[in-house]
Amino acid sequence: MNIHEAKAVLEALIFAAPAPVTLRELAGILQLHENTVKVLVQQLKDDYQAKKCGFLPQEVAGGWQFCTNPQFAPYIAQLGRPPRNSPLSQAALETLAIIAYRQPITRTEVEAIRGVRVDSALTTLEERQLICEVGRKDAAGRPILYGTTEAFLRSFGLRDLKDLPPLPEEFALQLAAVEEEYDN
Amino acid sequence: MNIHEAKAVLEALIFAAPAPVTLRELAGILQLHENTVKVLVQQLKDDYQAKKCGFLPQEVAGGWQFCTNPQFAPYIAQLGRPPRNSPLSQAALETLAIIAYRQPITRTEVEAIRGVRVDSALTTLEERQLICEVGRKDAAGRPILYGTTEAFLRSFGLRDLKDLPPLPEEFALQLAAVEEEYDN
Amino acid sequence: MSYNVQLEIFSGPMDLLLHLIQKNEMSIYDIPIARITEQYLEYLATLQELDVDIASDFLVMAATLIHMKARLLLPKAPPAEGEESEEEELDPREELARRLMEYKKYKEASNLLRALGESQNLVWTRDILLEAAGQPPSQAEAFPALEGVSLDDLVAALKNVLAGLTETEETSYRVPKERFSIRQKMRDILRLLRQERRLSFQQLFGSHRSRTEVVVSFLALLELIRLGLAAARQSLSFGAIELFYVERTRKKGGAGH
Repeated sequence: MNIHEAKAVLEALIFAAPAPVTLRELAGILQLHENTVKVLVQQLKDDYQAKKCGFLPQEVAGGWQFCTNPQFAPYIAQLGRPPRNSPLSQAALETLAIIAYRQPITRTEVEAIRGVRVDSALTTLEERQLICEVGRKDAAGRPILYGTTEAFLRSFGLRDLKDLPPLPEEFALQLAAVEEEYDN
Repeated sequence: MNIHEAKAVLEALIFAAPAPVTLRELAGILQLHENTVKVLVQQLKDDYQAKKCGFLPQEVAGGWQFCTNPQFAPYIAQLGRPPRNSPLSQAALETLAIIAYRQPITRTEVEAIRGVRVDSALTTLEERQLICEVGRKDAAGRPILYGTTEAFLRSFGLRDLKDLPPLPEEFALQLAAVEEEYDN
Repeated sequence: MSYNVQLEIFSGPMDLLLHLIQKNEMSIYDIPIARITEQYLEYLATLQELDVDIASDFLVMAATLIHMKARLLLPKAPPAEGEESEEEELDPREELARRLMEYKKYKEASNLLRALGESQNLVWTRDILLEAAGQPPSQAEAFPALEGVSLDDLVAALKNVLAGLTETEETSYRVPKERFSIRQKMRDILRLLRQERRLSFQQLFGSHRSRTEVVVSFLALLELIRLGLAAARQSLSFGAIELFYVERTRKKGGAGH
């Protein structure tokens, strides 16, 4: 298999995978070294970028997938397909932000931070598969611990949680303070 | 918008559409004449074919969509995705063929050709959304008329019903000959 | 038992008959009825020996063959006086030949379809894959249930519909009592959605004549949304709510019968 063919196969695989596909998986199928695949996929992306295509391979949620070129979003929105992230309510968004930065976290802890009940926000977020139950806290009543999902990473174009923009320091401190107070 | 840009937008639109997208819809979004879009999409397909890409735009079920290049099927199969069409039984396939070529047609008419009850074949085909009720026959009991669906076209890679392979000609001719003889 | 494999090959009596004719290299237009009947019955006897349920359709064909055989064996009665007996002279085998040819045509066509389906199996598209992965099917992905629509919006829309109904129902007496079941309504809505792919709230409830019917429909709709069979979406705030059909993921890819 020459380089051109290998890239075409990678193209087909990334296209056909229903979720982002990892370099390891690609390497396994092509029987190539993972580093080789990494270089090839990067080349593929560069090719697409140079050609100003309608879509291009992107690294997302720990794998690769094709995404449409963001500059064409106004056209794509007209397909009658709503943008992937239809607006979340402010309440849901705040709740999501707290969970994203402080996971794993219980409902009561989120409520302590936001100062309001968050049941419905949690439901929305769970329905949209942005958060999920990741375990139980070792405390009275063994409350559910929430964390963000892979869909969350994909929706926001993040490779992993470390990709989250850092919080302003004073805000982080404030968060920690509320939680501590609550725990005591 | 120059030709290159228009093709990139078309590429993005066909890629992003959840189902085959029609020339009319594409033309509406790009504010171009449908014939222009037709030419551009065909060019896009030719470009992909010339480059021996991993996938390419295909005309199917009255619209366009991206499909992987069949020559890479052995690799893609390793992604562990089940194939599109799980096999149909001979009985279901015969029933489907009769409906496809003779639609709209009632259950009794299908049964007259196959010489066997077809209830369960019809159920299977309806469950798999390959056929659906398309109306009622203006006859005693107003029996259901069946026809094929868009999913049928997509499953079998057909642009429209005219794309169905012609019925074996020799049989049709022989049949005509017999009938003529019969009439004399 | 190797027989069993053989027995399931035939999709019906026409298929079996065609097989016997081809195996014996007979002409469809000149079927030796006695021989074919004999072989056909032999086959059914084998089935019986193997304790296989014989579908009534196979027996109907057996009866037809026996009847034809009898007709061909009987000496032709001289035509009664003054009676034109053209019909009597028709060879009953011609009707059978015509049916066999017709059937054969579609059997061939089904092989063509099978080949088309197989070549499509070498090709993957994005929408199909989303479905295959057990993720929400493409449409559900495009329109997650209740996207941009709060329950409040739905209820407000319902109130709106009910407001339009009040007079007709409550001021008229002797409204014939109709019975609506949620299950039936679910089926109705689903059928409508499957046809139309998308429906406005107004389209769905517009034809409803009574409050009960609206309420039952509404409950049916909520149930469909809960089951993930329908989705509601509001593109603009205060805009019309649209309902979408959500394609079901295939539960079993099992072959038909």
